[in-house]
Amino acid sequence: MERREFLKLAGVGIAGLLLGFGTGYYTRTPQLVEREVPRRLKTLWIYVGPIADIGWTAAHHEGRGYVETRFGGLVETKFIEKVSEAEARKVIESELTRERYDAVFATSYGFKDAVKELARDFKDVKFYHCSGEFEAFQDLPNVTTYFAEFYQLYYLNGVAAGAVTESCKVGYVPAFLIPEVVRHINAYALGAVHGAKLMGKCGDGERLEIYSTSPLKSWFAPDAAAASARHLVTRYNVDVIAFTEDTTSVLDVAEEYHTKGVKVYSFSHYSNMYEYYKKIGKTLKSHLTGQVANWGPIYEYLLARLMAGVFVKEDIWTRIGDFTPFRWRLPVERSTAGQSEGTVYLAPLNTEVIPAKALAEIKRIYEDMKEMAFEPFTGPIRGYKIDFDGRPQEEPKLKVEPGYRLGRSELWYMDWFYEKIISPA
Amino acid sequence: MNPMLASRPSLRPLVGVTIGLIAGFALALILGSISPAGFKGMASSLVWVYTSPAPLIFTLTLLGPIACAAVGLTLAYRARFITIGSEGQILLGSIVTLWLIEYSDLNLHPTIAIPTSIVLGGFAGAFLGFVVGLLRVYVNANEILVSLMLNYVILYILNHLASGPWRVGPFAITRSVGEEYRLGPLAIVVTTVSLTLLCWVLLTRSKFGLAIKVYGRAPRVAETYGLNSKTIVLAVAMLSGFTSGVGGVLMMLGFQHNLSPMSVSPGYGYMGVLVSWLSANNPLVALLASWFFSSILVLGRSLQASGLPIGYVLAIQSIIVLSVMIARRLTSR
Amino acid sequence: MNTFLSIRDVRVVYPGGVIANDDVSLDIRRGEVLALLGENGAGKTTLIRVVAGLVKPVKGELVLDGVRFKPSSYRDALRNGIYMVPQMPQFFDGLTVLEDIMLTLRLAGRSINRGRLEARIADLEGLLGFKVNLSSHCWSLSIGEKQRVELLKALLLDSKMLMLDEPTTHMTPHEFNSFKGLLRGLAGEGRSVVFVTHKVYEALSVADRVAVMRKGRIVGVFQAGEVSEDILVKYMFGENGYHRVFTPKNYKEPVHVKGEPVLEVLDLWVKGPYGQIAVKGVSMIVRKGEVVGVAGITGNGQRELFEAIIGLRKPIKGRVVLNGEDVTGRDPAYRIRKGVAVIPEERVGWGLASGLTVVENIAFSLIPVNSSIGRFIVDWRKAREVAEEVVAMIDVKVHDLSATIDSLSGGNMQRLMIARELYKRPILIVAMNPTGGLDLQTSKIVRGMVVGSSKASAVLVISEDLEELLEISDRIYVMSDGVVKGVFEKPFNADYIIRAMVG
Amino acid sequence: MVVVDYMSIAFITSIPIILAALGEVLVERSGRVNLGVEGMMAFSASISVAVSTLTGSPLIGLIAGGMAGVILSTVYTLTVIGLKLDQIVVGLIISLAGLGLADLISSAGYRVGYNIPHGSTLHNTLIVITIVLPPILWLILYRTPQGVELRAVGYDEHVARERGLRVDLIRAVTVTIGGLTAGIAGAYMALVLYNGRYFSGITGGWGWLAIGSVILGYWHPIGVAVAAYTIGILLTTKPLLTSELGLPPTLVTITPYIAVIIALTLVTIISRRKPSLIPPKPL
Repeated sequence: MERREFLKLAGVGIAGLLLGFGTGYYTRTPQLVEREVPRRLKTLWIYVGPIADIGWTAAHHEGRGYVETRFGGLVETKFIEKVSEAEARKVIESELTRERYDAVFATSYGFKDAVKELARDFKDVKFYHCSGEFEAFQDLPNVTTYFAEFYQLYYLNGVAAGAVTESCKVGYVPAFLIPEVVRHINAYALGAVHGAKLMGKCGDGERLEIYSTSPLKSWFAPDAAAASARHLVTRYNVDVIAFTEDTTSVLDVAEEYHTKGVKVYSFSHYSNMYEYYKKIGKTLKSHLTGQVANWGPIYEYLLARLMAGVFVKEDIWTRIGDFTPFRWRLPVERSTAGQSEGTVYLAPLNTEVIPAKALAEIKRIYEDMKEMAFEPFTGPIRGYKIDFDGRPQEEPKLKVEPGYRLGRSELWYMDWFYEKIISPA
Repeated sequence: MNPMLASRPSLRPLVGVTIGLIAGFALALILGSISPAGFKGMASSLVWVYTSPAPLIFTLTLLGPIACAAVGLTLAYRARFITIGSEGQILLGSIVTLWLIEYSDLNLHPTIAIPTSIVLGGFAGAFLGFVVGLLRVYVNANEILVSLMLNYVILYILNHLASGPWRVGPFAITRSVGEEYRLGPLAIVVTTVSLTLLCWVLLTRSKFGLAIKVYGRAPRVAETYGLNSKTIVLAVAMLSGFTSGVGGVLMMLGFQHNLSPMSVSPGYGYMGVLVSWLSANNPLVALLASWFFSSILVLGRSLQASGLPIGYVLAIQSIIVLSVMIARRLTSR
Repeated sequence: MNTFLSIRDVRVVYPGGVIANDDVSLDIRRGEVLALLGENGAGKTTLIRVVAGLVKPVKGELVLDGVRFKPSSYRDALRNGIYMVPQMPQFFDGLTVLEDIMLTLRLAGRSINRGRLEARIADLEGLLGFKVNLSSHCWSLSIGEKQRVELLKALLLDSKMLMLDEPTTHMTPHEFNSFKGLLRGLAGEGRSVVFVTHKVYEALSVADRVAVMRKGRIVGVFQAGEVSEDILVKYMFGENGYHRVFTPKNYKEPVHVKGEPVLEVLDLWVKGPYGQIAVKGVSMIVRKGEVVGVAGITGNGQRELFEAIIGLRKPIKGRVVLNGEDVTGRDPAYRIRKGVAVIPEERVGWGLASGLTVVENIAFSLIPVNSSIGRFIVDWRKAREVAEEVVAMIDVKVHDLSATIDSLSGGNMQRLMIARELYKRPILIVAMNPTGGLDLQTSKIVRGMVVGSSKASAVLVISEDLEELLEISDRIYVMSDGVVKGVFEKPFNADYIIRAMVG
Repeated sequence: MVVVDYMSIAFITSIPIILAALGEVLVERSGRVNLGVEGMMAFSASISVAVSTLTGSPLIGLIAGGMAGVILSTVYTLTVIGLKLDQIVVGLIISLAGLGLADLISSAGYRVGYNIPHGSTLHNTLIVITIVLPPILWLILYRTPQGVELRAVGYDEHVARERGLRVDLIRAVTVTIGGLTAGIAGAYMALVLYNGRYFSGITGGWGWLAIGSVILGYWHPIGVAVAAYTIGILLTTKPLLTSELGLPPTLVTITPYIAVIIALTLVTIISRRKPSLIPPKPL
């Protein structure tokens, strides 16, 4: 009885649906006839988050838009957002069987397995995996990896923070304490000490303390990030806060303190949040500088090669200076620090707050970094091992030998905190 | 109620048909006009989803968690035990499966590991259901809110495991279950159909099913004639938990393979709840409706490529259930 | 002369076809106390509910002060100065007494400020001679207190007509006396008071006029001074065979020599739903082969007794012994397995599950008792056969066994339910108001079924319908205020029984 | 001083939970439960951002947000109170549909709007409203005839109908007010807490916590406000609890949810022990 009723209703509803599409189909004005182009690449971006996150996914989405404008009609780009890592494989697979794509950009580490399996099934599709280990795809000729790395920029943020802090206390709000974030925190802390020392503050950096809160355990947790930022200010009197979280939450908190007359500073993360607020008529006072990624040049590079029929397995791990037209060190007065260039660059520097001496130093290091003449992780660095909640697991000891510069795998699997970091705060 | 409708029963089917047609028509127009793909894109996506092999396989894969949750819930809802804890139970089922296969050091052979994990995942879900049922039976705590809160608790525990003790590699992600443990769409369908049949037999053929129906319709009748209400509630709580837990196992072995904070479900458990209502708590219809809902999800994923946000899938599914319920109310009685 | 409200040809038919009021006409005058006298089910309550706007008559009209009056709700009646106090006054458990009073005032369209209200209540309390704790919660009031609050509300509203449904059930004789004075006082102020009762002497001692109802009709209206108790009783219960002996005697438990005891209830004390003690030390015996009746006015602990016997309610003291086995601590399932058949008061929702089919409704009841329909899996073919047998037992046409139970008429449902219980071949049948809400024809059939079953089982019938009990019982226990007031053996003396019921 | 700072931070943060919970108190006091709070909040957050973008005025955005809540609550009114559909089903449907529709609106490009700055007059007004609302609701519920009527409906629908109370009208009103407060709560989250931004998942389960705090506060406006505030404290002092007490962060995160479960179990025990605290019968 009920089943029959349901089937009847469902049938009728579907009939209505078809009728609707039929009517709509015929009453709609015909689409523009598409112009024939010589070689039109079909590309697909898979995002793990929503394109509206102003963080990771938004940055990739902008990179996709960059490619579209650069190549005109030559590249057709599509994207699917909010693809859970669990469904990724099936989502991509059914999309690939539906239309013939030339390239797929999988923009989350968790898509690794999906990419591996799909690369085997779709040999003529090129897969680009963002943030995956190059070695993991060694046996797959149609997969390569790319990533934009921030630790250098975090060091520069640290320098700004150390130079600006009045309380000799700076803070960090991490999303997870995974190696990527850990090395960012360490770089930030090392930079802060550098900045304080430069300005002769906080006992030449000796008294400077870096507070890292317990991890939010989500890339997207604006409420928890805000709570952590407020906690740092309230409990420890921290006045500069860096963060890893995919919203503007922490920066908003800093700005909120500014409106109340408490000078707290924060940074841009992934996108130029200063510019972003300026577009809606708001000039941030709390914005010091920050780390910005532009994935566009990487995508442009990869697709341009693909268009020419070139696919090379290469591990792209971009740092300052990569994908810039002029890679040489510039003199401080002509430094491009704070301007948009390449794939990773500093967000606009707050020249009103950062002392001129520190500004010059930031620019100098920035320029040095272009040629890898300056590396944040150069020994001696003392530190202590931490667990996933940031709890110390040992007494601080020498982690980087004097003069030694950490290499890729040491950076890739970093699991210790610089000794001046207080964790969990 | 319009007295005219009540007095002339012959009008009812007509009303139903009209409502159905108008709703479907409106839905199509709305979808077509908001979608950047336009009517053409929508129509072709619709055809594609139901005719091509890849989306069909995708649909059948997603069927696992949705249908398993839904068929178990039909039993619970028949007994007026309104749990919405399937979401958490699915997650727990998947967590337990991953533990058994990758983190338990048992190194079971797939032929043992897969059935074991189905049982274990089912029991994990049943355990959650048991907690909710126990609180309902003995302290009369409202099962809706308790189960909902537990969903969040399980979600945070999952995030903790994925980013903490179970993390491997440089990102917040766990180990993946090996190829040999994974289930194809056939195995998922077989498990789902057997669970559905089990629930159906239980509901329509067994004494217990009869007791459930009696208790759900008239609790006092059940108590007076010696059908123990506590047992009934606890049993449906555990049964619905069990099937949802199995849904979690199918999710883990069918397509998820590992845990990460970015692999949280788009609400399979909640879809199960919607499906169960849509089906008027009939397991067989629920299976059919689950397939319908998972196909909408696949359709939604495909339409995303043309710029429609995925959030609308849940909105459309909810609106479908609401309109069917309204139509049912207007056409019956 | 000075008619306040006149009821003209009011006819009320309840769903299921029972005629509760059969063309009733009655005038209620200003400044009088009118007693509405009749036994249970005579239609008294229905009549005053019609006046209060709670029941819509199918026919007839009300005339209030010469104007046609059609109350669409309780609120309407209130606003026209009519106040009804139900037998079980309905309060909102969570509100305080003052809040509940305010709510009623608001419904009547009066707005009064809190301070003035409290002062006014204090005045009235002096007048009425009792005090009410305004800040206590309604759930904590006893029924007596609730009635007082209702009275208070009526006075606060300055109602022109007050209708009281069985107000004296929970009063001591002393309380009754002061209450009587109060009612007379109200009438003296020019108000009309309608006093619903089944107690003849109360009617005579309070009222100016007595209207007697029987089976939905007004069978006589008398001036209180011009009529004797005898006549009123005769009118109340009809003429068939009752005679009047009004000499109270000590009742002794008669010695039984029949079959062995199946049910023994020993000094049972049970709490009611409001926390009051509803059953106070009841003892009774039901033997194999006999029909035992429990008579009493509704709300004197019968329902709690019933629930305690079938196991739905835990007694606070005492024992229930079934076939020699103490089952006091056992749940209904156990008792049913031991051979108890239950025929509850309400068919739908307590005896039968609406929305399920006839077959299902028969099959579920057999689950705990026997496995003839299958051990775990129901053999629906067998279940259908059983259902057919059950249906055959009652000689009822049930067209479609797979149709839902709701498609049956009330009488057929009742017969089906009883047949289902008898099919189990129980050792004890416990029935409550088995003919409630049924027409005469069906009642007769149902009684026949109950009596017929006593050949093999012991039968306990708890009923409001004394006539029915007189007809079918071998022995009658009379309950009043939770106590067994008397035990009667055949041949019955109806007057003693009535005396015990109302006394 | 530090304590005061934490308290005020927690208060600013918990305003949406308090507001949504206060609306839900009225709904539950009148004997219904609207499980759509989460969806109404998300929907109104999205609408408020879109409208503030279009009009350039956060105030109009806030009002539009409130109206968005009212619109969804009207669905509830029509289906649950009008058509007598199951309130649980409809509530959940509103929750799920609201979340989806919110994303749909933001996908049209309305992700950034104008914010209500902390400390602005509008913000201060909202703070004052949140502070005075619980006592006002308490006065309304316990001291006015309308409030008594509302509670009476919640205690016993049957008796209320018998006595001639306009049960459906009262419920329609409370559900609409509940929609309004949930709408303002959602708009507050977007316009104040997140600086005029909408992103999917913005409500993060706070709507459910609001429903939970109604029980935690035992259906008393002041109690509920305190409960919602306590949940706000738990949400904002999570870092403090982990650093000072060394608690695992996950444990602190799940505490509010566990608290609601415990509260649910205590309700029965309390009402059994102290019958003067009879809860309404919304479920």
